[in-house]
Amino acid sequence: MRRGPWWAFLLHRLSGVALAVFLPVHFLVLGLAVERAALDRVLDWTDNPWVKLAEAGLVVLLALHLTGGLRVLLLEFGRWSDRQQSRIAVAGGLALLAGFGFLAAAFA
Amino acid sequence: MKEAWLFAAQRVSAMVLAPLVLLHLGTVLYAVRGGLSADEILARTEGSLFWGAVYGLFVLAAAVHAPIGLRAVLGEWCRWRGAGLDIAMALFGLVLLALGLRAVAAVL
Amino acid sequence: MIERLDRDILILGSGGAGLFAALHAYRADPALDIAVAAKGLLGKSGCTRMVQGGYNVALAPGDSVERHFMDTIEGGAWINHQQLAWTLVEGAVARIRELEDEIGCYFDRNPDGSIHQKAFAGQTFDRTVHKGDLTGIEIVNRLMEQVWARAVTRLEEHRAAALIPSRDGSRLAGVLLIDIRTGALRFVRAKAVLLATGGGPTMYRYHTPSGDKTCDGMAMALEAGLALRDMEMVQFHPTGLYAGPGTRMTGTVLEEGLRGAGGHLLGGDGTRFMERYDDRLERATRDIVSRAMASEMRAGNVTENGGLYISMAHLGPESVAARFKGMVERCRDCGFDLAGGLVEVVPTAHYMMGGVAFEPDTTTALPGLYAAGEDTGGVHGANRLGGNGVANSTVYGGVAGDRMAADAARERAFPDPDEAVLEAAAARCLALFDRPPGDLAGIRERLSDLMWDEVGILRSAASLERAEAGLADLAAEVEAAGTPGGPAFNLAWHDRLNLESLVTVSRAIAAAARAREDSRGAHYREDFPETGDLAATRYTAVRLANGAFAAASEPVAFTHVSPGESLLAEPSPTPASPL
Amino acid sequence: MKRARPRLVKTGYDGPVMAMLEVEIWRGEGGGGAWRRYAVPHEANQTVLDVVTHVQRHIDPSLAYRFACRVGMCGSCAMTVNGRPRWTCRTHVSQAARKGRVRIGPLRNLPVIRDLAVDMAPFFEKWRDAGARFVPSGEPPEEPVRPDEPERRAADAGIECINCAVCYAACDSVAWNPDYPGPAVLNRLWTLANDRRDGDRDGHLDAAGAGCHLCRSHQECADACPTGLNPTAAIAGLKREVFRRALGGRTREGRQ
Ligand SMILES: Cc1cc2nc3c(=O)[nH]c(=O)nc-3n(C[C@H](O)[C@H](O)[C@H](O)COP(=O)(O)OP(=O)(O)OC[C@H]3O[C@@H](n4cnc5c(N)ncnc54)[C@H](O)[C@@H]3O)c2cc1C
Ligand code: HEM
Ligand code: SF4
Ligand code: F3S
Ligand code: FES
Repeated sequence: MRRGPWWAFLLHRLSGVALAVFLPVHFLVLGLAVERAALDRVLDWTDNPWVKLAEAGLVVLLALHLTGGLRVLLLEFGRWSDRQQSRIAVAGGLALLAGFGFLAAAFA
Repeated sequence: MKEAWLFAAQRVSAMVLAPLVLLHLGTVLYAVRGGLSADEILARTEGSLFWGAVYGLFVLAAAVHAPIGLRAVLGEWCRWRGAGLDIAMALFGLVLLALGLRAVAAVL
Repeated sequence: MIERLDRDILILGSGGAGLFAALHAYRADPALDIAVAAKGLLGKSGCTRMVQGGYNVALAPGDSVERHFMDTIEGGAWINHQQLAWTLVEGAVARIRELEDEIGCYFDRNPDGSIHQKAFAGQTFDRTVHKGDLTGIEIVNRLMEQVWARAVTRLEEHRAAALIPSRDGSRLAGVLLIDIRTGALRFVRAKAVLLATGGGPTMYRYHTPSGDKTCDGMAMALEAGLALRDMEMVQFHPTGLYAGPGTRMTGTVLEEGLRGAGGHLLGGDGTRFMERYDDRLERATRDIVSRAMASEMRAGNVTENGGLYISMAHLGPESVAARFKGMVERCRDCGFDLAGGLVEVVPTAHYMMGGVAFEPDTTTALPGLYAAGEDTGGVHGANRLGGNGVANSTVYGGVAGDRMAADAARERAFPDPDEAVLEAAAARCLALFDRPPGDLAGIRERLSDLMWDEVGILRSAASLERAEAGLADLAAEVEAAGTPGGPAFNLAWHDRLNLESLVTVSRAIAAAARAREDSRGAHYREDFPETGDLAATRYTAVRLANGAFAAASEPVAFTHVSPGESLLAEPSPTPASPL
Repeated sequence: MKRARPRLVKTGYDGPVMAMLEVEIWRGEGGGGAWRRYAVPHEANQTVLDVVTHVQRHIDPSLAYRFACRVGMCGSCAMTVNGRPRWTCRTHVSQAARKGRVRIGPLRNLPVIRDLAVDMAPFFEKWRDAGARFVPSGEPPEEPVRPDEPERRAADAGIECINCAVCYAACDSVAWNPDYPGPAVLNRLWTLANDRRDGDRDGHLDAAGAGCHLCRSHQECADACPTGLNPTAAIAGLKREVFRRALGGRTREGRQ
C-alpha cells in the first residue's frame, strides 16, 4: 500500500547504500590500477567487460541517487506551497528522465 | 544538537556533491559518446588543477556525506545504534577519504 | 475484588468542564492529588471537541455582559437560574482570555489582529469567538496538552458506575469505576468529586452527541437522590444528516450556517414548506424550524427514506463548496453531494438544557459532589444559545476546579465509604454476567423510537403517558438483560449499562415534560401550545425516590431581572444574526 | 411535480447494492491474534466504522474497538483498513473495499490492547515529552495577530490536527526509530514555532531539533492524514529552521 514518494525514498536509500559500498571499491581499484602500471594497462583494464559494467552501474547509481537527493533537498529547502508538490513531482520526473538518459548512453 | 549538526553536514555535502556529480556524469556521458579512451581522459586530468579540485572536493564531500547516510540506514534497518556505530562510521569516512584521495592523486 | 485508590480530587469526564477543572485545581494547589476519569480517551471523548460554531463572550466594544445576559435569559424563556446565567456571561470574559493567553487557543482574528467574533443563533450582537468551524478541536486539544503535561492521574477508559456515599450518609465518599480495558472494578475515594460527564440526549433516534455520552452522570445523580432541573428542555437541531438507519453518520449535525446562508428545506414533494410556518422561512430559530420539520414528517411529506431535504445548489455549487468545505466533504464521505444536489436531513437531538441542580459555585445538594457543564441544569433555561454550551462547560469547569481545590485542602481525612452500598453497586455491575443476554440492539431501537415519537419535538399528555408506560416496560427489560463474555473490553457490557442510564434519564425527561403544561423554548406541548404567564414562571425538578420519578415545580427567582424589564438602557435591537 | 432525489455519488465499489461484504477483522490481545472472517450486509452510506459496529452488535459482541464522535473530530476511531491507516468513521466502505472485501486491523506502531483498540499513550507521551504545548509569554493579553501574517498562516496550516495517530501509523520512521517523535508531534511543534504569542519558540525548535532529522521524507504522513494536513511540509520547516540555527544563523524565518 505504498505510495509514490515512499518508493522514491527506497530507491534513494538503496542507491545510496550501493554507492557507499561501491565508491570505496571504485577508488581502490582506480588508485591501484593507475599506480601499478602504465597507461596501456589502464586501457586494458577499462576494456574488461566486468569493469565496464561496474563503471556503468556506478553511473546509474549516481544518477538515481542524485535524483532522489534533489527530491529531498527540494522538499526540505524549497518553499512549501500547494503547488510545490507538483513542482517536486515534475523536477523528479525530469531528473529521472536525465538518469535514464545517462543509463541509455552508458550502454550505448 | 549532534543530530542537527550531522543533518546540516549531510545536506551541505549533498549540495556540494550535486553539481560535482552532474559535472562528472556529463563528462562520462560525453566521453562515452565521443568514444574517448581512458588515456585521453587521463591526459586531460593529469596535472589539471581544475580536475584535481573537482575530484578532491568530490571525495571530501562524499567522505562526509556517505558515513552519515550509512549511519541512518544501519540505525534503522539493522538496529545498530550508539557510540560503536558512530566510531565505525567515522572510520568508514576516513577510509573513504584516504582511498579517494589516493585515487585522485593517481589520476592527476 | 474492588481495587482502591485515594485521590484528593476526582473529576468525571474530560470535556471542557473536566479538563478545565483539572487545570484550575492543579493551579490552585499543585500538592493535591488529582485524577481525571473519562469513559473514552482523555480529551478525545465527549462533545466539547465537536463544537463547530464557537464560544459566546462579550468582548467587543459595544457589547456587554448585560447584553449577553439578556440574550441568554430571553433565549431561555425566563426559566433560567439567573445567578447561574450571570456567572456564565461574566465568567466567559475571563475564561476566553485564559484560553487564548494561557492555554494557547489560537482563535481567528479580524484584519486588525483582534479576536474575530461572528454572528450566531439568536443573539443581538456578533459575539461568537471561533477557530474556523472546528473551535472545539482547538479548545480541547490545547486543554489536553496542558493536562498531559501536569501531574494529574489519567484514568482513561474508566466508566463511572455509581456514586458511593460515606458511611454516615452525610456526604459523598467516592466513585465506583469500571476500567473498561481490563474490566476491573476500581473504587476511587475522594474528598471532592466533579460530575462532568456531559449529559447527551443520545436516547433519541436521531442525535448529534458523541457515542460515549449516555447520561450516566445524570442517572448516577438521580440514583444518589439529587434533583434534576428543567429536564423537559431538550434542544433539537434542525439539520441532522440523514444517511439511513445503518450508519452512525445519521443524526450528525449539518452546520446552522447552511440555513443562514439561504439553504432551502424541501419536503418529500420537492417543495419548500417553511413558508407555511414562519415568515423568516428557513432562517427561523432552531426550535421553530425543528417543529415545522417534525410536522411535515408526521404529515408524511417525506423522502423515500422518511427524511426531508436540504438544498444548497441554487446558491451556486462552487460557492457552497468554498464556503462550507467541511460540510461538503462530510456529506461526500457518505455519498451525498451537498454543493450541487440534495442531502437528506432530519431534526436531531442536540443538547440537554436540563441537568443536576447546582449552585453558582458548582456545589450540589450532596456534600463532596460538584457538577459542571452539560450535566447541570438551570444555566440555559428553556433553550441554549448556540455558543453558550462550551462557555458553560469551561466557565463552570474552572469554577469547580478552584472550589474543589479549596474544599479538598481543608478536608483532613478521606471519607469512609458505606461498604454495603459499594458492595451492592459492584454486585449490580457484575450480576449482568450471570443473567441471560438481552436483546440490546432491540431495546436501543425501541427506546430511540419511543423517545423520538412520544417525547420528541411535539409532545402531549397522551404521548407522554404512552412514553411513561413504554419506558417502564423498557426499564424492566433492561434490568433483566445480561451480557455475554467476560469483563475485559466488553462493549456489550457497557452498552447494557449505557441503556440503563438512558432509560433512567428518559423517564426523568418524560416526567418533567408532563409536569410542564405550557410551551416554551425547546418544549412544545400540542395540548398547551401557548407560553404561560412569564411573571409566574416555574422550573421543574425531578427526583427518583423508591423507584418512582416525581416531578415538582418551583417558582423562578427573578434575582437580576424580571419579565418585561431589561438590564440594558436601550431595548435589544433585532437579532444581528438571522438565526 | 417530479420527485427530487438525493444524488448518490458513485464511488469505486460496484457490486450489487445489497451484497454481502467479506470482512476480516483482527482479533487478539497484546501481541498475538488472528484474522477472523465475518459476512456483513453492505448498505448504502455505510462507513467502515458501521461495519465494525455491525459485527459487534449483531455477530460477535466480544469485539473491542473504539470511537467517539463518529464525524471525524475526535480521532479515536483510526484503524488499518485494507493495509492503510484511516479514520473509520469517515471512510465510506466503497472507498476502502476491494472487490467487496475489507480487512480491518488495529493501528500500526502502537501496542494493541485488544482487537481493534490500541493503546494511544505512547503517542501522547511523545507529544508531552517533546513539550509540544503552548507556553504563555506573559505578554499583554490577546496579542493582536493579523490573519494574513505569514507566521499565522503557517500556524493555521497545521493547527487542525485531531491527533488521530493515522500519520504516526503510516510512518516507517516511527517504526524504525524508537526515538522518533513522529509527524503529528513535529507538526504541532511547527505550529508553535510559528505562534507569535508563544513564550518559548526557541525551546520548541530545540525540541524539534532532537528528532525532526529522523524524518526521511517518506510523505506517507501527508498522504494518509485524514484532515488533509501536511506534516511533511511542517517537518521541512523545522529542518530548515534547525539547519539555519546549526549553521549559526540567529534569525528566524520571517522574523528579523
Ligand atoms: C455536534 C455538536 C456541536 C456543538 N456545537 C456547539 C457550539 O458551536 N457552541 C457551543 O457553545 N456548544 C456547542 N455544542 C455543545 C457543547 O459541545 C457542550 O455543551 C459542551 O461541550 C459540554 O461540555 P462538557 O464538558 O459538559 O461535556 P463533554 O465535552 O461532552 O464531555 C463529557 C465527558 O464525560 C465523559 N463521560 C461520559 N460518561 C462518563 C462516565 N460514565 N464515566 C466517566 N466519564 C464519562 C465523556 O467520555 C467525556 O470525556 C455542540 C455539541 C455538539 C454535539
Ligand atoms: C549526487 C550527489 C548527492 C546528493 C544530492 C545526495 C543527497 C542525499 C540526501 C539529501 C540524502 C539524505 C536522505 C535522507 O536522509 O532522507 C542522502 C543520503 C545518502 N547518501 Fe547521498 N547524495 C549524493 C551523493 C552520494 C554519494 C556519492 C554517496 C556515496 C558515497 C551517497 C550516499 C548516501 C547514503 C548512504 C545515504 C543514506 C540514505 C538514507 O538515509 O536513506 N550519496 N543523499
Ligand atoms: S497530522 Fe493528521 S494524521 Fe496526524 S494526528 Fe494530526 S490529523 Fe491525524
Ligand atoms: S511519513 Fe514519516 S518519514 Fe517523515 S515525511 Fe512523514 S514523518
Ligand atoms: S469517531 Fe471521532 S474521528 Fe472517527
